Amino acid sequence: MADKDYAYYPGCSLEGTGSAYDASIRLVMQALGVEVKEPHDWSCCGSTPAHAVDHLLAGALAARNLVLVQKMGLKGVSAPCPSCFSALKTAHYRMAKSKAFKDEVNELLDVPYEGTVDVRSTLQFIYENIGVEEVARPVKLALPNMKVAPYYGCILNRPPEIAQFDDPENPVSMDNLISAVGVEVVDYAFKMECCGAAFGVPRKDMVNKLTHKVLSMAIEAGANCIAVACPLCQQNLDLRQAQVNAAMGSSFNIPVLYFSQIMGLTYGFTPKELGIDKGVVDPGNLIETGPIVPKEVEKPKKTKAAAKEAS
Amino acid sequence: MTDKGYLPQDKWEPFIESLSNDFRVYAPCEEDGVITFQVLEKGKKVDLSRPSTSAPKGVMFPQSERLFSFDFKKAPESPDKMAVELDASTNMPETVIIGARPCDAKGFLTYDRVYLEVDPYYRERREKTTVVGFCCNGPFAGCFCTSAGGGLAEKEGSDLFVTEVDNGYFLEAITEKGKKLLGRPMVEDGASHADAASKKQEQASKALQKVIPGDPEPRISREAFESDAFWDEVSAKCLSCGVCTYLCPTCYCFNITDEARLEGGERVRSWDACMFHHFTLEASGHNPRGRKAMRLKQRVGHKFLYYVDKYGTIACSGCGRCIRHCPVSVEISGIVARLTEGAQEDQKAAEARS
Amino acid sequence: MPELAGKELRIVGFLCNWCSYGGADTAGVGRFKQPTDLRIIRVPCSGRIDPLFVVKALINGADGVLVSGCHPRDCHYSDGNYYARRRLEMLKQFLPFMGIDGKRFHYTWVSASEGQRWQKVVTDFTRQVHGIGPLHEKKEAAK
Amino acid sequence: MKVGVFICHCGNNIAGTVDVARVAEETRKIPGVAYAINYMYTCSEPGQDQIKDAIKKYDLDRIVVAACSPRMHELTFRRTVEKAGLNRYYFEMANIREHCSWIGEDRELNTNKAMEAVRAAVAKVMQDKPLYSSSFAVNKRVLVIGGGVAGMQAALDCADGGHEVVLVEKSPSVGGMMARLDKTFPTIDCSICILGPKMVDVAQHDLIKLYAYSEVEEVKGYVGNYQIKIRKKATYVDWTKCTGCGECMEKCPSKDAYDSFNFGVAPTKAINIPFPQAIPKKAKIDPTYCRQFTKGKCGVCAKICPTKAINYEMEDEIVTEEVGAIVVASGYGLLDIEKMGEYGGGRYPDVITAIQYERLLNASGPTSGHIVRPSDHEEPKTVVFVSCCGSRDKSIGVPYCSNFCCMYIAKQAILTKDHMPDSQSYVFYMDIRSPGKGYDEFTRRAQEEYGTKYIRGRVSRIFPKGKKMVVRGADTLLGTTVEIEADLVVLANAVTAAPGAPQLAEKLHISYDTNAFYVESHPKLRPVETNTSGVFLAGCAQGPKDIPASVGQGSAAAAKVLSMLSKDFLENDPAIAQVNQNACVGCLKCVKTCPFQAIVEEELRGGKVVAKVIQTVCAGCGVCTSTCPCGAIQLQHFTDNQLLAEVNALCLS
Amino acid sequence: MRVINLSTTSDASFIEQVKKESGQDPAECYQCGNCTAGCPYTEFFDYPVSMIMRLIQAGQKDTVLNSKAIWLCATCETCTTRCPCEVDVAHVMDTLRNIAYREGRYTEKDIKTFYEAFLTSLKNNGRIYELGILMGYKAKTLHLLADADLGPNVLVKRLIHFQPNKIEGRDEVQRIFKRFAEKRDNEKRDNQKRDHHG
Amino acid sequence: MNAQELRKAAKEVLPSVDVVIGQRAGFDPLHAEPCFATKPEDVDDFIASPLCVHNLASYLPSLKGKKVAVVVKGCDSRTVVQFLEEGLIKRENVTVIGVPCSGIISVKKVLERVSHEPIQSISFDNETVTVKTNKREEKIPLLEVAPGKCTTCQYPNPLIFDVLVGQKLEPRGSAEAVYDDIREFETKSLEERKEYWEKTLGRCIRCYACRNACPLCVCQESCIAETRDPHWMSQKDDPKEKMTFHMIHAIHLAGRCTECGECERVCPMDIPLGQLKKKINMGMKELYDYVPGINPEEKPPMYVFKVEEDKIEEHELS
Repeated sequence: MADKDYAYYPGCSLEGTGSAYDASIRLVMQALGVEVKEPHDWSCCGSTPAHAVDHLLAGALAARNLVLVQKMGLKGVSAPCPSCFSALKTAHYRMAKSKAFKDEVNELLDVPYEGTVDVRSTLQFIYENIGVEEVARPVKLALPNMKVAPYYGCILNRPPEIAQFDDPENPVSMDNLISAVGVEVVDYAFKMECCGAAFGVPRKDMVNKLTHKVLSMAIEAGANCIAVACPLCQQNLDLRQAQVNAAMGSSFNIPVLYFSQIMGLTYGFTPKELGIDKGVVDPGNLIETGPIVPKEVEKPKKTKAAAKEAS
Repeated sequence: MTDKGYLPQDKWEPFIESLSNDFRVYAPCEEDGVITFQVLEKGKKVDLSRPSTSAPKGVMFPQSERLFSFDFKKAPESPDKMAVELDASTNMPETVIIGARPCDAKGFLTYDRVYLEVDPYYRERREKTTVVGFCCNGPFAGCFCTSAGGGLAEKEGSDLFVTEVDNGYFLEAITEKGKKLLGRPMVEDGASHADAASKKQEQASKALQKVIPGDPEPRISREAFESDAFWDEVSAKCLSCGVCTYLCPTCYCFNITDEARLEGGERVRSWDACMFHHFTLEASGHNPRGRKAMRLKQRVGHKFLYYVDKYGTIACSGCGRCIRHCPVSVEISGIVARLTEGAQEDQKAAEARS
Repeated sequence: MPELAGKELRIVGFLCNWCSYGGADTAGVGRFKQPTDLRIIRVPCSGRIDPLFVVKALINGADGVLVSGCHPRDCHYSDGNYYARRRLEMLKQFLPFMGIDGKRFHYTWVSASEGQRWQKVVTDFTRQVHGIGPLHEKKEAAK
Repeated sequence: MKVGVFICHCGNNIAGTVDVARVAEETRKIPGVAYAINYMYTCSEPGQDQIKDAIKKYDLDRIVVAACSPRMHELTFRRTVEKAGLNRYYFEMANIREHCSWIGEDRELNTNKAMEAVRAAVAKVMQDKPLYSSSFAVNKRVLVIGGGVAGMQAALDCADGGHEVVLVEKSPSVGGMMARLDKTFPTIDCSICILGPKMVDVAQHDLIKLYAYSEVEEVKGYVGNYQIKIRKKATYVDWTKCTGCGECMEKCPSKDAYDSFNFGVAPTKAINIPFPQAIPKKAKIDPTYCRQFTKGKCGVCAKICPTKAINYEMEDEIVTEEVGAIVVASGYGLLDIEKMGEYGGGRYPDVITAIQYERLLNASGPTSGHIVRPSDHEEPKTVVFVSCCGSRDKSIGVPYCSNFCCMYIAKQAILTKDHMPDSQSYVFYMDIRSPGKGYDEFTRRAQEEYGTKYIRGRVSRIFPKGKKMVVRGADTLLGTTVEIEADLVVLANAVTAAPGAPQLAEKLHISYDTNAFYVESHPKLRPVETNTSGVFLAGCAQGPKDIPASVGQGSAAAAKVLSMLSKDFLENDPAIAQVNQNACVGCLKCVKTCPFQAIVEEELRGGKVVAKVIQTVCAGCGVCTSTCPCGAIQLQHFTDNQLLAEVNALCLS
Repeated sequence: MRVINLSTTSDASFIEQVKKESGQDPAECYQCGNCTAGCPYTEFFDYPVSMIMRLIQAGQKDTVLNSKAIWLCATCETCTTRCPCEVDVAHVMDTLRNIAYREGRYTEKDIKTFYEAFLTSLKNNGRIYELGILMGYKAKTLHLLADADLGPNVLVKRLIHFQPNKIEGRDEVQRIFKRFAEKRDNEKRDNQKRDHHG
Repeated sequence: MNAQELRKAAKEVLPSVDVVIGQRAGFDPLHAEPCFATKPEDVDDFIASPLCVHNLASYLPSLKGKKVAVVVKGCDSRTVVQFLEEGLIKRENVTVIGVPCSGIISVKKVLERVSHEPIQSISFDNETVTVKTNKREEKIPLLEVAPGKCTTCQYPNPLIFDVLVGQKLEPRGSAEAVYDDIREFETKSLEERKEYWEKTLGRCIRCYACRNACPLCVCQESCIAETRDPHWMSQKDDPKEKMTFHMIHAIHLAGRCTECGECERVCPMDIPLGQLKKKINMGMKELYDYVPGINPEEKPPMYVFKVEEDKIEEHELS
């Protein structure tokens, strides 16, 4: 099992719109006995706007945070927000691949980045460094009403050379985590199609169309709840659900929870503690908990990579 | 012109330096803990504190020397005809060897008997070289000159003989060549130091006991010498390398090869060693001295029997280098001593009969 | 006959007959211009290259040595280039220890069809050797 | 020594940028060169005559030609000098065209380079030694590996030529991939109808000895004299008794065995005969499914078998065959579609491979020729074909074109319409590659007569939506994304090397490329030969190709075998390793590194151990020579001294 | 449809620039269309991704840099993940956007303004201040009512802070911006000089 | 090391072999020499002390066909293992008497410590050397006058033996430190390295002691330094030829040298020849994870290959 001594980089969204994600992650970590170590005085990773404008700037803004982790002497860092994860990991990857780029980035920094930090999404950290067996251990309650469609979005697993996690075409890590805490998941085809990302503000029209597709595919597959691992996805799918309905003439009313909130519920934390009340679409009776009914343990789905290793 | 000179301590180095202006001077110099005879140049220090690792024989008989060079010449109009141009010119400068030990100096006599008459290359070098011998203060590990007809103060073979005495150096001309050096600047009259020098030389001569019987030289028994078992035993550890012969002041075997390029080349004479397998390897692949026992026997036999048969004296000056530097401590003095025992008994028996 | 003084350095190339020699032919057929310094020795296989040939050439007058064989898995004799790779890599690491710039020796793989790759290898290696300069003191051109 | 040097102008090819007269003039100054001249075309008949005349007139004993690449004309000139009475190895070439005149721009530098090249060649030729071939007897039997159409063709042609043939087929029946096809393009012939008779011929030919369900275990020896170990895999059925009546198959209670003949389209029995036309038509037990093996009891087939052929105790058997030549026709494999995650390969039942579709189309297939969707066994109305599924895809390591997919997709689209007139087929393609005779007309017919809609673009994703599979691709000609809701998706998955191809190549000492296809001696001029003499290639083992090309190669390989076997004795190439037993110290490092096991230990009288080269096995690579620390084993014509002569000529000045 | 005169309009230096800055070789694209097929934004683009790649191959600098597509790409990495030629298409798109930004070509002004508002907030505070971005964006674009419908939900549920969360290392972040700006300015000057001399 | 125990062990082995090779006192107090014991009384001459500098395993291949027992130290045992790896000896013909070793002396270093004064006696006590000359007596820690190989010795105990005499010992220094001298040398510039080797190799007299003492120089009598066919080298006394010879020696030992140090010990000109082979060995370890003379089942790296080499990267041209 991989090392659990990783820093935790929450990122700006988790201080604002995604505060429930942050709260639930911290509670889940607490239940799993993993200490959350936040780098002191972290700054914004640069996110999409930085790399959209200039790669070098994006690299430097992200690398500043990698340097903080480097100072902490930890093996790596996990970021719950895929945008932060991608920014940090891309900076690391491109610096590792090109010395020229590394030198250029380091010229902009006060302290140079040495290239030693392993960057993971917090989802990956929980899935790989903690593992499904451990995750199942603190479960106290069942969520009998919930049928979850896990939604991965775009950059948690893509591009595979950089993300190096799960199967980019058919990710299963979130499915397996949610199954591991005893909650039913449904398979559907749009779990890694883009929801419109940061275009919510400047190009709402695009987000409406794309989000509409995702929501309808999930509902068609029989889901009554969507799990996400991204504050932006949550925003597009939940906060903007009414905008989608208005623009597309639909009448979706499907709650969108962070996977960590679902895990937290089974661990016995209250919806309030987990920030579930901060969601726009009311989950209603879906979050009603019940006693655990033992059932046949389902084998975790295999990712392509894992399958290959096994064979 | 006097035949005795003296150099006070502080003139010794300037004297040698002044020699360098007129001669190519070879002297024992230290480098990385190894003392070898080198051409004296600026920055090199003469080191006489102990015997050199290799003998100065290379001065007279170089490790490899060009005997002549050849060039193929063609006239453009008839490419199928080819002429060979030879160049056998030599260019040997007047040379002085400083600090030859008595054993080194005596070693040259072994060469003289073989080469002086027949080999122009050797002769030219010999004639142009003045050997400055150096009296030993005491023996070192392996030394056995006194058992080889020499001694720590043996002067035979030197042109000029130096004895460290009275805070300076007493110089004794042995030959005319040596005498010439006494006429050089800085050399003072040495008569007043002669007594001290001969006392010193006498002391030195006594410093080493004979380890091989026989006076002045050992004589070995043919019968013992022909025992295969003996050679198998003493050669078992031998590595068949060339340390003994290449460091030896009396070994003189050589090989001749043509080292050619497309347009010409050189005929080269280079040291060879009877301890090497290749030494007697025939083109057919047969080797009359295929085993190392035969080769060690050859080396000892050559020095203490065959050379004696031809020239009446042994071809060894007892410098002990072959013992000191042998990787496996093959001890020629011990081998010879064992071979002479029989000879001694034979002699006794003969005396008793008469 | 020496290389033309001042214009060329002495570079010796050992080429496997089946791939790289053919690759050099292909480059020729394609008229891919190259520096002229390289002199080619044809061998059946890069596995035939004793590292000592490289040593011999470098010690005796070459400023650079290039060895080129078939790409791994493409050896005409199935394994020769694998042995070559191990031996030449060993040499590559050893030369600098003796004070010979490792950049004077390069080994690579060029197939018979890779004329352009060959052109690039020759051009780049020649430039690399020129960048270091001569290894031996040059005698004046004899004629 | 009298060396003659002939410097070729090659018209203006060399003389244009090399001062050939000056090269000749300088060459005449080289010691040992007795004659040097420049001439317009040395390879021409008068050019060659000039060499012969000069050898006589000037008594030359070594010849150098400075001209083009030796890979071009070395053999030509060797014959020339041989005709003039010299040993053919007293000859060297200096390449002053490809390596000089064509690549250098400066006339002075080129001329100088040419002079040095000549100098090195002269230095080497002076070290050359006369070499002579020796001859050895040839075993006239032939081994053919692989009983697909290429292998069968080669076997039949060799056998018809009067030679005994040993045919080894890995699966229980010959026929290969072609036996699985429904129809063949562009004629829409029934595949098994044209192949069946050939299979029967193989079975009935007196000179063909068929080992079905067998594999080559070990190959030893050399051209003309191979010893082959063949593993006959246990079938648990005594084939000498089995009549192929099929009763066992009918009664076998284990019904869910994987049917590899049908690529898993439907299950089969644990004891089965792969298909009705199988040759040999014999049953075999699959022990992973047979209850006798998995549960330890059953024995139904043993009880029912009228000839008592069942033997559960059977074990693999190794037999040895001796042959003189080998034809490798080991066929191809298909890309595992699980590698195409975006197509849901392996996850969605209604996304299948083209060969599976072929079995669905086939009247003797598991659905008796009815096209049905695997998920619900309903007839599909909309079928989408995806070409280049994995082919030309660097990202999954298949950079090449699979050659025949374009054609069989057109065929399958046509057959789909034939089977289901109200269906609609779509084909996603990047390029339509149909360069064969009648091929392009065929793909046009699929579009024009059968209404197949061809969409120029690649498919990006396939996902389920209700009962449909949504195929989302690009139509680059329209310049946008298109989606088709299909009932069935057929993937033209890439052709790959056969599983185990590298291992077989290593047994045979033939080379394979990065994709594990076997490498021919020369892509143009020696397309069915390998670099190991006596081993020939046919069919898709060498690279993807269609049936006529495979059959053609099978015959071509057979022709090569027949021409080789027309001789009673073969001559070896004398440019091989030779041991100087005087110098050899018997460390036997050469034995360890020889890629061909051509060196053995030999004890001389007196007990000295030395290396010995088996002349006929040595291929002349020289690995031994560079391994031997004392230079005792020397590759003739490339000895240390010969190469050193070149090094010295180039370096010492 | 217009006729493109490739002899006069194909800009080789543009192809080189894209190649150099992105580290990707546009020539490797064989126009299979997979990127276009997978791209969730094709329906919004003026030129689909594969055509952007084709336009680069054809050296059509202005068409590419003035396209909306390069601004509408969300870098979801689908194209890169599926490209059979292993071209990092998303990175090429990103690079094009970088070049366009530097050259002052903003075909999708709102998106550019949003990005700048984001980076300004980052530069000022070290972290992102979501309300600040929104306000800054609205002020610049005059889309004063954008997302006003979300207001109650956002505010009631207190998803957005009213105060920026400033970090101690703001200076350090600002230094990154400063050095970055200097570096790009210098490059620009050097380029102009070279152009002038050339 | 205990001579009594060793003699006892050797006497027990002697009846089953033709010869037992040990070491006995040599011509002076500083030297031991190889001793070929065929009779019990020969064994009485055996000594066991830091004077026993010889790698006696070197003699094994030349005694092919005989039953031989040999006394080996840890480092020497690697030679035996390497012989087995290369098939140069048959295990059943060799009886290995292993002796754990805490270090040997370097004759050269001892002499330097006493300014080359003739040695009267030398004795050892708890890794301290006491040297007496006619002028002085010196007590020196053994490792200060031991050859370089002893100071970083990783194999004080024989890796292969049939009889072990004495107690096993701990390795000295870390395994990483073994190549520190090489790494340090490599901090010098190329010019400095070239000059260094031109100077030191310039002393070579081509006596071939290094080669003949080298246990793994299998060619010996067929060495290409002397043959005309093949004609790799001239017989000239030329710096290039000396350089060529020593590079041949080093390259032929690539992945085979067990670092016994005999080449360096026997060199009359004190040329640090072991460094050349050590450098190559360092590469062998880094590239192929191979250390010679450790595992008789392994194959030396120059005679095997991997289709995919893990550590070899394509070299870029600049």
